[in-house]
Amino acid sequence: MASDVERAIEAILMVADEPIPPDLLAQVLEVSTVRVEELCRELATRYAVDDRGFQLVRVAGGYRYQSHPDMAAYVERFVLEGQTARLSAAALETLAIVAYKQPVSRAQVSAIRGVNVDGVMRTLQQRGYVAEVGRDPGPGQAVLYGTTPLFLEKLGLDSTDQLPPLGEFVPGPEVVEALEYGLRVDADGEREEHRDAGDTSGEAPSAEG
Amino acid sequence: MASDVERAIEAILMVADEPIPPDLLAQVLEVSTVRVEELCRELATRYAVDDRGFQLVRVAGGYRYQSHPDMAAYVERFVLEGQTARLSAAALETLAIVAYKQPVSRAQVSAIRGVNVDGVMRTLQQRGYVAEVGRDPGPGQAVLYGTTPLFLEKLGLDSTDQLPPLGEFVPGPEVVEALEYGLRVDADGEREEHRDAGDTSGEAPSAEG
Amino acid sequence: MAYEVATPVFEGPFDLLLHLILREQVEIWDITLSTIVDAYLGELTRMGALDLDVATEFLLIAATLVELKTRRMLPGSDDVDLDEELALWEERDLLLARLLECKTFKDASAALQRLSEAAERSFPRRAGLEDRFLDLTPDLMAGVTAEKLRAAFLKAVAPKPVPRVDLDHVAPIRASVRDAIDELADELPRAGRITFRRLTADLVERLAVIVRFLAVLELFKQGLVDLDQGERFGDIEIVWLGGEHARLDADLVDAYEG
Repeated sequence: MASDVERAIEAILMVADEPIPPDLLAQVLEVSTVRVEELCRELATRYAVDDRGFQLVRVAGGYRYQSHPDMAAYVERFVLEGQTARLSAAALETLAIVAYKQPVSRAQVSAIRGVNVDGVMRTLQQRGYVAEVGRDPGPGQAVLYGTTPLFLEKLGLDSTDQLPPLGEFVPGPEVVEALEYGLRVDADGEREEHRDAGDTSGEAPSAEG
Repeated sequence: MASDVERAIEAILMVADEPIPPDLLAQVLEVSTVRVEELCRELATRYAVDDRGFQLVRVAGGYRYQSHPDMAAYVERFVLEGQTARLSAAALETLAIVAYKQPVSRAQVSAIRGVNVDGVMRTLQQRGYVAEVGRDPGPGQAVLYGTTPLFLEKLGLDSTDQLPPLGEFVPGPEVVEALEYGLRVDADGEREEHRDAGDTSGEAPSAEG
Repeated sequence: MAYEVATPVFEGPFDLLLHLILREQVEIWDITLSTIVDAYLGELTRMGALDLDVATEFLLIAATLVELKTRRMLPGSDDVDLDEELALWEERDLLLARLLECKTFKDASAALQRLSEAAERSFPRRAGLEDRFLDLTPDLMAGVTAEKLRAAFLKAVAPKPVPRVDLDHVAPIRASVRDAIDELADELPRAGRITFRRLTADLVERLAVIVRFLAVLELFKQGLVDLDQGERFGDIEIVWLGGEHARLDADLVDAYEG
């Protein structure tokens, strides 16, 4: 019978998308770091004994699940055959915002899309289409992102100046202002949704981009 | 002893970032879809029997790993980002109409709710629960909407077939009766209405008048 | 932005009507016309920033209700137009059907909410590919053109909520049948006999006229006024029957709370 702490470790590591340091686990689970490490070792052994297709490993100062190296051939085939998917609509929109608004912070992109974009931004960074290009000089010192030479290469462009002009479809500053006003005073549900975008000051995108 | 196919399924699902359809797994692993489904069920049972802190579930037409619901309290602290805001009652009702009536036009949804739903529909689209799925072939060529795989994921359903049948929610006879009574036009009510005015009967014209 | 604040404010006219008929522990046959109309007016007033579409819907439903209600309150007459009568029944059936449909989806949405709450207790694994496999992934930007990128951007920045129309300069409607009755009870004993047209001559808002009409009907029901209409659509003469000092507040309050 698995203990609750053990099960909690499994649950947390299953949804984490980066290695979780044992002391963080210890803090959340209110047990000692030593105990966490002990339990993680036990779990890793258990998965090995049970001959699972995944492993619990310690990397980069933390624990994470990963596919078993024995299964690499299948995973590779899955990646090659399966992921025929192009950029998702969400990823494309996010990429477009970074392209037209760069340099831009993650919070600003979130504010425009109205949803959290952390996962998508990470993917775009991983693919090398987007990279950190600096920091906001303002108080928050937010990381600013821009597109990469690889991105331009994929589009067959020499520079971002060659991106197609946006024309008159971009809402003017008054619309953006009204929009932000709307976000601020809207009904409960809406406010919730945009709350995490609200803490970034100066998120009003300038009309000229 | 776990079979290679079983282990490969575990490995692949561990690196996936969305539910993976069984036929894709079947294609990559060169076994039948039926076999994949069988193995996935077995794995899910195994994790449950072993009392793991995670689950293998079928949702939105595919398989995925997720944390065990029992562990929600621990996991929540690790997934601050990406957590979806609650939907307002208005949004939920609109979503329910789209889910059961799809494909459905915005005007049809409005007609049912008795209020303009443009704003709510936009919110639902932005959050990815609802998408355009076609156009009405009729004269107006109205855009038709339906629910998305993300909607199914949000509800933990495999497909819209799993929605509880709408018939379950049709108001019972007592509600119909109450409504009918509340909206009655006939003379029955008149008698009731005028009863308390009886002390001034001299002046009040009689109901038959 | 559509008017969509959740409870205790109502989300739409159907919502409110369902509430009035089903949820209030009020014997429905005792709901007075003024209760219903006041509830609708109250909602309209509460919609601080008035959404015209919603307000219109509220008024439409309120109008249908008023029609049903007045039909019930006024003495039946022999020369009732059969077509009109049928039309009214049709309207009622339509309203009933819409209410039932609305209620069905309301309950369905509650079921979806429960499903979603259960599902929310589990969090999906979204870790994605390990670094060692990243190089394998095919070119995700294949097929993405500059034009598509532009289209995606425009879609992303398209105004989401509709900019709010500033209606602060529009005076909120502050009419309630109850207030109108109080006014009339003050005014009518002095006038004794007056036509409806004269009684409402100084009212600019159509809604205020309607409210006053409803108040007159309510007084008629109470037996405090007599009504006389020479011809269809002709002016209505109102005769005060309540005596000079008929302070009817108590009676009326009772009627409202009924």
